[in-house]
Amino acid sequence: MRQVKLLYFAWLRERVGVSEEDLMLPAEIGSIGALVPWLRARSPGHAAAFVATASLRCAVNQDFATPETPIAAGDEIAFFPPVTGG
Amino acid sequence: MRQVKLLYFAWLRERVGVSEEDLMLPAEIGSIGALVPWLRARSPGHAAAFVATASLRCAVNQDFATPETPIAAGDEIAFFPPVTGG
Amino acid sequence: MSKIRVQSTDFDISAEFSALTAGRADIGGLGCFVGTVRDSAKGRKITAMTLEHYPAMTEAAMARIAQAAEQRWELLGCTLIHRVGRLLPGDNIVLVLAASPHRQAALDATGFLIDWLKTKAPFWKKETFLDGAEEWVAANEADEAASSRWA
Amino acid sequence: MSKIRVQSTDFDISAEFSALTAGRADIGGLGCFVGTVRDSAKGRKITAMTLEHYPAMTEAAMARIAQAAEQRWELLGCTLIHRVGRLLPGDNIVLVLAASPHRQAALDATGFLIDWLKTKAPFWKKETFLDGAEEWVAANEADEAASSRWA
Repeated sequence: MRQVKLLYFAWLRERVGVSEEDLMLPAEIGSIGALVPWLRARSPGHAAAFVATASLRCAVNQDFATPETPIAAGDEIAFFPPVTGG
Repeated sequence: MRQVKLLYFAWLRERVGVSEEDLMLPAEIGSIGALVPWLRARSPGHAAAFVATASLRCAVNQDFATPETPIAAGDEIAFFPPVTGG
Repeated sequence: MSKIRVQSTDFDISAEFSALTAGRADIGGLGCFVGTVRDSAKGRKITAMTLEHYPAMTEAAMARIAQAAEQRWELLGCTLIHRVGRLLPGDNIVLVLAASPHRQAALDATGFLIDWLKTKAPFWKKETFLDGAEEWVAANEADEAASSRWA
Repeated sequence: MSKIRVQSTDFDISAEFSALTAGRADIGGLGCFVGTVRDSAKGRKITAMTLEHYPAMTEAAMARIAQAAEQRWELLGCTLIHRVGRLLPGDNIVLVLAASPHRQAALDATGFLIDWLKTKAPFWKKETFLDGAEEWVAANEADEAASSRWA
């Protein structure tokens, strides 16, 4: 088990219902690609937030991540929609 | 004979020695291309100003002109080097 | 040489020009872009625009992209200011300034930086419409394409 | 919708932004370019820059090019201010502002207008060097090429 911090922004945050949560991940959740279906099963809010993976973006420790990005204890993992600044 | 106003700018003005002059053109000087050699013969200053036609630009009545541009009585004809604004 | 700010307050364009150019005479050109809140989107009236961001990521990412621009073009400095929070139509959202000895470098760097802010910086806009409805702005494919020109 | 000025006095960048945007909320982006006097050219120190122009031609030509830009891009207004007379290193020379609902149009129009001012507007620069020598600036082939991109 490894503890990580999850952050949610924009409509992902609104659907999950919280802006952040500290979670203990089972050992088999080793990458972002494995984390997403695991998160989806946590609550109806999570399921609604993670419904459309095509419009999902992720950063691990403030750097953009891909499904292959590995997860380590203490990571800050943020999920958000495509950015719309500027 | 037609009267026209000649204007000179930048180093053309400095070489000719005046910023403008009113001239009577002989009937055979019908275009800018014919005017340049005629001007060159007017004075050593004119000859020095019109030495390098590749770096000469001309406007007739405030519009860019070419050697083929015809000349009419009352025209304002300006000669200057390539522009360097901005 | 870059100045990076994320702030809820407005910025003063002249003050930012002055700060970038103060005491120096080696600049030939300054490129600038200011993004502002439009009062309509897709034919609907907007009454407010709310900007959210990811604070831990934003300024670090903005500093990195400013550095990338300074390596790519001959820049003498650049300024990136992005506002967050609730804004009204006509309000400034974002300021990009790029100073260079050369006009084209200043203009190209300005375009690069605003394209990057639009497509890579972790900001999200929510529009409030006249009837009170709120909608998160969808990412613009044209913006993504503009950014990929710089890849 | 365009504001054209040739003047010996400096311009106030914020005031020009405000004048262009005052009372309207349909602008999404403002592109801006400011050209300034550099203190050196080809490795030699410059102490002053003197700008001459052809008054009867300048403002009419600037108004025409602003109109051309407004036909080519979706502009909500533009401002062109060019200074003449004797300027010092660090002084502002030229200001271009272009306002549009869209970022790319604002940036493209700004680039178009400054390229045009550099290559087609009847202004001439003379540089004064540290030793008192004065030389007219030669036209830059790169500038001519930049302008031809818009042909």
